[in-house]
Amino acid sequence: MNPIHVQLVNLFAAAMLLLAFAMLSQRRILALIHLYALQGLALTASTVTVAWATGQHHLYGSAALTFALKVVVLPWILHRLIRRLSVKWDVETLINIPTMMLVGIVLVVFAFNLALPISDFSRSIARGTLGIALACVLLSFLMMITRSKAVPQVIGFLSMENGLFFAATSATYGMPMVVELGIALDVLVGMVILGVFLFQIREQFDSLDIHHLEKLRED
Amino acid sequence: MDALLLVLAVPLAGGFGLWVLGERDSAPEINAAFSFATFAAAAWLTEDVISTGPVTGFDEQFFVDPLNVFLVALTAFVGLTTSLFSRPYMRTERDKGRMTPARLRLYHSMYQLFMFTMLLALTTNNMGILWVAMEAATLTTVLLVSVYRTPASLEAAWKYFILCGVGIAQALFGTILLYFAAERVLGRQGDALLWTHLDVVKHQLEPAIMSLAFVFLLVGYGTKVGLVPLHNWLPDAHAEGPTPISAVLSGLLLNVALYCVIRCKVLAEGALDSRFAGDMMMGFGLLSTVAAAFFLSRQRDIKRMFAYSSIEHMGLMTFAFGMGGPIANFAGLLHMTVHSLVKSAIFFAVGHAAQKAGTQLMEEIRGLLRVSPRVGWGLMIGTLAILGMPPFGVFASEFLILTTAMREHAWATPLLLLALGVAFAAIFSRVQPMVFGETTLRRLPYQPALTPVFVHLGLALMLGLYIPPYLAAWYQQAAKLLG
Amino acid sequence: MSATLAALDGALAVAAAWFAIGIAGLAAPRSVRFVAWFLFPLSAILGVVLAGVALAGLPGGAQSAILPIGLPGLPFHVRLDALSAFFLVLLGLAGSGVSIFAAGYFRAGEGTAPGVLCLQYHVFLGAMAMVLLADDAYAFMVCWELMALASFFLVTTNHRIREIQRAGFLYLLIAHVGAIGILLCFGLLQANTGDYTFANMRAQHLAPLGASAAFLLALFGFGAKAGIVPLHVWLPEAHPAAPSPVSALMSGVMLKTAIYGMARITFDLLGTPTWWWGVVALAVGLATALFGVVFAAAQVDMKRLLAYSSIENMGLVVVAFGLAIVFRAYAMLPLAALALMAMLYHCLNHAVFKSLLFLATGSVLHATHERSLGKLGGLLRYMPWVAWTALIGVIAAAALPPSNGFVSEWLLLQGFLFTGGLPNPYLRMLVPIFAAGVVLVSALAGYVMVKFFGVIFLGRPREEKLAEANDAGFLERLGLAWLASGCVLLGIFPVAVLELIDPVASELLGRGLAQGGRIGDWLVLAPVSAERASYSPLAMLVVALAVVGLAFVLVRRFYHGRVRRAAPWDCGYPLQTARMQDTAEGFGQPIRQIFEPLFRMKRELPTAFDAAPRYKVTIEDPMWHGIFEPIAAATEALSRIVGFLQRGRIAIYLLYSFLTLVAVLFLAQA
Amino acid sequence: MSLEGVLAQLAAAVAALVLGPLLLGWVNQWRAWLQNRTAPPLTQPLRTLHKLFWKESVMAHGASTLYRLAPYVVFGCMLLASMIVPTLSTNLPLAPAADAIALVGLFALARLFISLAAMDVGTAFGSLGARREMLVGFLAEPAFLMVLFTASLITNSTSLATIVSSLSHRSLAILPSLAFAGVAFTMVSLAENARIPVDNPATHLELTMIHEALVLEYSGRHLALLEWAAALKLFAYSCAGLAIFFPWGIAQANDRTALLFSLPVLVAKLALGGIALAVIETILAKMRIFRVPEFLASAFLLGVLALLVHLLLGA
Repeated sequence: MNPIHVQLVNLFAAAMLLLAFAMLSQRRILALIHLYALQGLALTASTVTVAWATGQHHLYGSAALTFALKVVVLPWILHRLIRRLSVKWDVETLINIPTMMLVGIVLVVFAFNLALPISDFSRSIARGTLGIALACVLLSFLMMITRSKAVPQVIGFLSMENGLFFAATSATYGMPMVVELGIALDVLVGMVILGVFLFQIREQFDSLDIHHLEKLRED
Repeated sequence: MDALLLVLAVPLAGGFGLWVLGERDSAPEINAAFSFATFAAAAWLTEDVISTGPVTGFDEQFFVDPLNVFLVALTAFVGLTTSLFSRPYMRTERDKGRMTPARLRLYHSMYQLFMFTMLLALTTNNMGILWVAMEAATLTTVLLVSVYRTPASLEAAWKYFILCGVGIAQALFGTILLYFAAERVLGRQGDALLWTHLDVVKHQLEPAIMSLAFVFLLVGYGTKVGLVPLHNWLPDAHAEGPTPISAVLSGLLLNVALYCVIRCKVLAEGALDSRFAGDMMMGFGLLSTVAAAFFLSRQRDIKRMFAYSSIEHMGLMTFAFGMGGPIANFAGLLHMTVHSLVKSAIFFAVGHAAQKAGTQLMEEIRGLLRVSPRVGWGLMIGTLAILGMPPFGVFASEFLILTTAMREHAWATPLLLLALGVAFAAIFSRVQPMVFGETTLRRLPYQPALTPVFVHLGLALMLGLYIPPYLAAWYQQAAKLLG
Repeated sequence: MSATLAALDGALAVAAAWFAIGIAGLAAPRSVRFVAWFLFPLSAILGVVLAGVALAGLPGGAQSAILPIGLPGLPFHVRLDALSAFFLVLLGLAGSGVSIFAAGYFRAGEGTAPGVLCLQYHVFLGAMAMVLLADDAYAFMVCWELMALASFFLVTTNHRIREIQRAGFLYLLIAHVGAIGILLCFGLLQANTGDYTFANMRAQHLAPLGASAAFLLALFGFGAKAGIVPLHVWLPEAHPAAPSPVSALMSGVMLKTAIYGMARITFDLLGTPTWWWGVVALAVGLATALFGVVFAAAQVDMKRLLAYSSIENMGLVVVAFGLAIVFRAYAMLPLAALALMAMLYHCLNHAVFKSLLFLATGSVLHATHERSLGKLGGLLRYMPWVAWTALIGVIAAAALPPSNGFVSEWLLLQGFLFTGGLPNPYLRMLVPIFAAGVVLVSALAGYVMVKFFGVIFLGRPREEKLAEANDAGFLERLGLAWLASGCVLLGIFPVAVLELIDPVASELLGRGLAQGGRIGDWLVLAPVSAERASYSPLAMLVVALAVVGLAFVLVRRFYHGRVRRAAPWDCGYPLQTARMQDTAEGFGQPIRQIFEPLFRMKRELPTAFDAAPRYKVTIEDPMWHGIFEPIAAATEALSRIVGFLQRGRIAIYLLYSFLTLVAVLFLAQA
Repeated sequence: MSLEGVLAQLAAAVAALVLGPLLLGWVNQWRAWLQNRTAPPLTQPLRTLHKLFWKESVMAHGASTLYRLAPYVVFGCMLLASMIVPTLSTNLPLAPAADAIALVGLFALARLFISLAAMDVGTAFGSLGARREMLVGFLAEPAFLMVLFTASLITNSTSLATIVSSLSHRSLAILPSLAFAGVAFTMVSLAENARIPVDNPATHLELTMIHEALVLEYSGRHLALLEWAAALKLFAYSCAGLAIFFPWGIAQANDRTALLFSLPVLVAKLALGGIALAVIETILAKMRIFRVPEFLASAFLLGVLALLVHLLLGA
């Protein structure tokens, strides 16, 4: 196969990781959404590359799906949400950014260590990127932990989904179509439900600060 | 085959049907009718499997073997009884104004869809679909948890959604890795995720990948099982949702999640020649059992308390399946059955009690025996049963688990016994004054539906004293299947 | 053999019939007449039948069967051998008496509906029978816990009273903890064979360490049921809480099932015991006995007093048990048999007289609605039946000749007197101390019983309302008389009884008490040899009666029988009220003084300037504060620590699952 | 049982009935002499009994059947006890019927009845006396039993006849264990028979009396029976003591000549014992009731010590 493709895939992978870090450190909520959209774009791009390189046609389908869902629909929904909920404030994080970066780096190292031994088994051209996918997942996990508002948490959740998809395409050439459809459906429904939720929360607490959601506890 | 189709189609149709019909006075009955149809279909399916052995269908996307057929039957059965219970319960809620017609409509349709997702998860052969179904099960219930729109219920639902969502995401990563491992053996065609195929080739799967995959699957599905320290969503969701939902969450969803875990464990055990998977499950199980026992003794909300008790019992089952071997697996399956029977029965009784008291705070519920003896006895007997008092089935399974543990992991036995003792003291010291003593409660407009309670307890009692041979044979096959 | 087969079937049939009666009670939950005049007498008859059947089965060898219920791998095994037969006899005799009394006792409107009560009561009986018959761990545990459960519901019959709820909870909790101990014990006994039938456990030979652990676990588990210090705390709470027939059944029979369990495991399943087990049992037993009797002397509630006296008696039984172990360990079989006989005989006696006394308190309770000794008195005039039968029970409980209580004490002391032959010098030193302790205990028991009987039945009524007290009804009298006659007969014909129960010893020890089939001749009890010791209650009784009668006749003959009634003299003190009699507290005073360290006392002494001086003393059980409260506190603290896992912050929760993931991944790597 | 056995038994009974009161009189005489008083005649107790029998018995209104029964029971027990203890001969038909333990049991039975009877009338002093009597009893009984155990460990038997015969056969040597036991026995018998220093038989001072408080309400024949029983008790105790510590002179089985001599020997031994008792009662002062437990506890411990000494030294 063509080394160009490998390089391209690795490039997109790097872009995804970079975006993940950017999201981790991003304070502004609108910017977060844009970053998320970009990550989706990178994901689509890498998927397309893989499809193109390997002629796995069903990957085009999943790429289209990804594009539709993660670059168009979800960001749009999020936009509408925050406009309707009029939340444009800065997102303060629970621990300060540099520390988070450091932790993030440690995570990346850890993820690479985990992925290294098994990625050799992959026949995929994108085998090197499994570690990056795992890193993305862990980073978005970290982001969910450290954000104290509802919307950023949701975004973190979604970018975790991105990481998973990236893993699916990089490690294996995508999951079976029926599974991918199911997953996409779930994500979509989940997004809708989340929207409903955010409204409910909003009307209850007239704020989306999840500090309000700490009543149920053992005392 | 047709039975399988029915089992899946009926609740799906029910879900949409009830949504389309909208809220009407007969909706609870329709709901019950659909549940009954599902149960009938499940019975038919069971009958098929007993007579003709395992069934697969829709080019192997679905299959039913002794392991999941009894879970299907159990799920359909508890679903039916719960729908029966929820008739008077929900009517009372409506009269209290806690349920608007819109919410009732949501409740009924989602109830059916929830049943569908669980049955789908149980019957599917495709690990990917399994994941999809589990995620869908979360999505269908999350709105039911928050259906009262109280701050507490919203918070509970939010946590439920986020924590389980994240958990499930990890499970997806695990599934991807599983597929990654599988396609090297089975090739790229779609059946690389079919459990039956994987089961055949499990010994060739790459250990390094499988161990990683199993970790993600365990942590992922384990979140839904409610293993400590992944359990935090569980007490909130159980306590704040409507009681029928607590009953099915505790009695069924946790089972299904555990079912996913053990399916994965079978593959992992096959691929790894170490006891890694089993030990992991034992560790989580033990931790959950002990921690939950100590959580129990601080509870004031009754549904919350029994939610923790569910964590404890799930831990016990996980421990049992972790040990593996015919007896332990048998015990685990038996425990699954009796736990979901008894626990849902308890939630039924608790629901009525809480409605009478108008609160879920235990110190405000007193003297149930005075105001309605049957609820009181139901709660008392159910509690004693769940605490492992003979002659109920819970004791039988706990006896088997403990004795096996004594044999193979003697060190764990004292911990388990400690946990059981603490749990006993904690739960019983709270339930007894609720049942006994003078009362402050009042009567309810609708006659509580207690038949389900006593049917469940009766079955649990029977399982403690006498396990019908075909059921025993069934458990044994399933146990063998789990290795 | 056929006799035994019949016996086993019969016993099972009776147990089944009891369960059936219980169910039948639900048919008419509210009708007292149906339950009282039909079901309870029926179960009394069944009790007699059971006793007869088991007695027939005693001499024959063991006979076992398998029931079609239970776990797939482990169906219920049942087995009737001499040991279980003996305890079945005990159950039948005491049970029938209690049941017939209960028929007259239970009234409507007292707590649980009669039908439900009937169910619980008969499940209790049936479960006890099954415990004695069970021959595998699962069946045993099921019946054991079922027994505890049924009795718990009976204890909480009158559950509107807070104390009774607390008592019930305490009872069930400790029973459960004990059950856990027993389960662990079985786990050790099956020695990793995974086969939980007793037959297999018999076949196993455990390593000394394992065997000792198993023994200690059994002592703990069954001790919790038998009320061994410090696990006795539930007993003085639960017995007073329960309706009197239930207290009678619990104290009279249920405690014995614990002894049965100890004997079964130690002599039957474990094989040859080690000598220091015996020492442990002796020490624990003596401590229990002393503790029980001292606290009994200090009680002011008649049922609590009896409860503590039960603790004392169980202590004595355990002492005998320990002695038997010591002798068995040194293969001194005749003496082991002697001690074992003492143990069994005392179980039988205690079953009879303690049930009798509890029933008597029941009648008093019904007649006066009063449990506090300070408000009773002089009932001998108003309820002669109860009083005189109770007197028999009191004499037995005080272990005085010619009652049955004396026989077992006599046997026990005989056992102690022949320890000179023990090879172990320390034991030779130790055992006489125990003997002294036992003697002290039984003497104190006399003190307690005088207090019990004197304060309740003698003197002048301390309250006016007592004058309206009526004697027990017909059925109650029947029950009382049945048990009282039991006390007398067991006391007068020890030889016959011992020869009947001798097979137990020959089964457990391989050698009975009887040499050449006889234990002394028909009249004189001489367990070892006529020169060493002999006792003939019948002869004593006859002579004593002759002397008394003769004295009576002669006095009348030579002098006169004139009697003049007058006000009591009392050293000529002019003003005498019933309140000037010695109170229960007063009776307890010397004991409190002598054994002060044992008590946890709160005294309120009036000052010299008190307008209305009142002296108040409350005594509490030190074990409670010393052992149980710390445990509770520890649990509380632990749960508080665990509670920190659930602090409500979703971020923290996510962190948990994140860390878990990372940790498990690390493990997976390693 | 042989004819002479029966005869010996009857003789023992008669001897007890007569000698008991006489012993009491004898002790009183000596006490009087030792205290420089003119003594009552030896037969004074018998006369008192006779007088009491003639008097009608006055009974409190509340008194029940138990109250009337008790004196006979107590009397019966005491007579039986003094028939069991080998006084003249060891060849007693009743010997196998009751051994040392049964003897103690008999005393306890009598104590139970007398205490209950005292409580029956429901007077302050009656119940007070009952409590004190039981207090003394539950401490004295074990001590007495310990003494008997020492003897029976030495002789490997608890049957009194065997004890006596085997003790009388051994050569005259002071056994340390028996010495301890002797002291313990003395203390116990002082307490049990309501003698100084535990109780003063001559007092009616309300707050100190024990025995007198028990029989306070009795009069006439019932009182007579009780007093006689008390005398029998003293006799039985003395004989038991003598039989254990000075067993010589008691006739063995089918030894007719010895049977003839045994009575004078017994009388002599009793006379000496009575004097000793009188001396003790004269030189000791009565102790406060609260001190009694300590006194008896030490007696109990001495008994246990005797037991241990025997096991330790084998003697």
